[in-house]
Amino acid sequence: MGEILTMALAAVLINNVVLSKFLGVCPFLGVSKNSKSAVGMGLAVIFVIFGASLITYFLYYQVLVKMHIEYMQLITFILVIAAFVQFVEMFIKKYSASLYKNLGIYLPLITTNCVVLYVAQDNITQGYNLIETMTNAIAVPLGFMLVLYLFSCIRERLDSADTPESFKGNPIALVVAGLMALAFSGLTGIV
Amino acid sequence: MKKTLSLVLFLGIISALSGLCIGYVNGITEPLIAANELASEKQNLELMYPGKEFITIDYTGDDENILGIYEVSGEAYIVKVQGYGYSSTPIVALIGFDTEGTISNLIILSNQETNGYGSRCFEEEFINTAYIGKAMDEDVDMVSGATLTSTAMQNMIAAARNAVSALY
Amino acid sequence: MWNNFKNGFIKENPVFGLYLGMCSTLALSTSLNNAIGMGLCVTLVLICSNVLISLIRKITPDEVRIPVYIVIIATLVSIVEMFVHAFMPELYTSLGVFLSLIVVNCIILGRAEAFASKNGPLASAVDGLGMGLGYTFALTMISLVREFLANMSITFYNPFNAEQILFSFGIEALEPFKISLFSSSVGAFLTFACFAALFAVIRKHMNKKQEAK
Amino acid sequence: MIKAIIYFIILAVIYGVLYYFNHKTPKPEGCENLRSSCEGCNITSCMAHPNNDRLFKEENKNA
Repeated sequence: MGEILTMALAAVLINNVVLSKFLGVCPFLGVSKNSKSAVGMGLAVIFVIFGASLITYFLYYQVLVKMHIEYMQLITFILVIAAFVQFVEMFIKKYSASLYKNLGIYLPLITTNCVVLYVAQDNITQGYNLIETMTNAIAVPLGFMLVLYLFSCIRERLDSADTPESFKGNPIALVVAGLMALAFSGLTGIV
Repeated sequence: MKKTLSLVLFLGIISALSGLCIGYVNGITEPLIAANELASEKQNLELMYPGKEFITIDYTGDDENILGIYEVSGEAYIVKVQGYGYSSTPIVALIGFDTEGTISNLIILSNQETNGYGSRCFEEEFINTAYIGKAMDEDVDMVSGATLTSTAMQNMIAAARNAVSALY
Repeated sequence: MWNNFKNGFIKENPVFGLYLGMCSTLALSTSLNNAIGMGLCVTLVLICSNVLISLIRKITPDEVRIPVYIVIIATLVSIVEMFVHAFMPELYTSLGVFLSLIVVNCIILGRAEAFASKNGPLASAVDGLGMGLGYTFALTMISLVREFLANMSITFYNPFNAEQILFSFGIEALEPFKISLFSSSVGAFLTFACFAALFAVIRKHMNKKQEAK
Repeated sequence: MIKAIIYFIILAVIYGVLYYFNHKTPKPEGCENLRSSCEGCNITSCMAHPNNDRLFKEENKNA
């Protein structure tokens, strides 16, 4: 149990996907204009990563390994993720309009979010078992959501700040991200 | 219905072609990749025991940190072992044991420990005095100010000793 | 066509102008070798996918357009990954997971949708080459700054044989002033931000000149 | 090899069918005009891109 907690904490804070692994920077800059959409995007990402990780885990060990076609890994994973996103979108379109209102618009963006593919691949390359896979699949996107939320709160204030003309918009946001990475790197070594 | 069928057919043809290409390329590259991996591992082993023959031994224990064991034709064993220090990326090392189980050789293959702190454990001078020449039951030295890295090294050596002692 | 090609570099540079494919740009700009290797892999995939998609644009049913693109791109990336693994093992290790993440690099799907699905194969190939080289150019610029500040030297080795150093440049007098921060994620974000701001200025200048005409 | 191809066809077709049916499923009431606030990239053809009014309207006309 302790190991699992350590692993989760490390994935959220120390090896944060955005700040130390540079994954998911596009939605990080794109969907961080206000904190409400940051939370929506974060939740959708957690859900998709968890589902996609479980499916790819079983597909890899039960189908790919048994049929000796491990080299199809990448193409399997990307198709599974894309299909899963379509399925989820269709499902919530049909059965829950309110959920669709809050999360639906972020779903199409997730197919090309590299965090999803990264987590699915990472579970296999690190040789995680089922429990570790599940922990990883929750902790990594949780770290993504945490940083996305903090970042959006900073950005809401940044609008009223006096920024040099050429730094307006994305460049200053990247400087802020750099400073956040500096702050997060101070947490190295706590686990 | 007819339209759905034609869509499925189109996608099916495209993916069949893709599958064919991937399978074909894999057929070409797979042996090359395997050969490369063996060659790079051999290169590291050569650093420790130049000009010797190496045999790969199957590791039957359940320690996840043992990455591989090699025999140097009758005179030594080499254990490839990993351990976690300060960084979340593991330290990977090759540890050579002579016939008595004394550490005769040690090289660090990769590490991401902090420069100037943990990295002091990997300086050649330190490796030569602290690790090399220690018998099976002797403790290895620590570096003050680099507790996590030193402990990781201790654990790695203990794991390697454990794996090797089963072979004697 | 030449204009398309030129646009990829400065005005519509996929990285600094459109903010596409930032993940790999930030992560792989630590050294010149990574930058050029990754840039060329992306360019290759981009050209091939653009040409293939443009060739089948007339027979592709509109409803399953995106799935077809994804299948084609994923296949190309798998093939490139296998070749790099076989022939350039050093590069494969240092690019790591980012090589397979080319699949989800927005540049490739973006160009397929915006350009290749509407234009002929030759124009698409040129567009792919321009965009790919624009990406490589951006990656190289950032990596030069970062590698120099972090090591006070720049080395470039032969990707097919890691022991053969093709090019190396360093200033020994500056050795004590290494800023290792630039090899970490903080340096990546800050360098990128400065380049993005610089390109914003250049773009503005160019637009003004055009208006004056 | 044959196994790989068959497996891949099945996978791709599942995805294609899901994609097709998802796009045929109408959006629930009150959600026809949802816009994400994504401004991350400038893929002008992406449905989620806010500058993309024209494409958005077309999509809604078809639905």
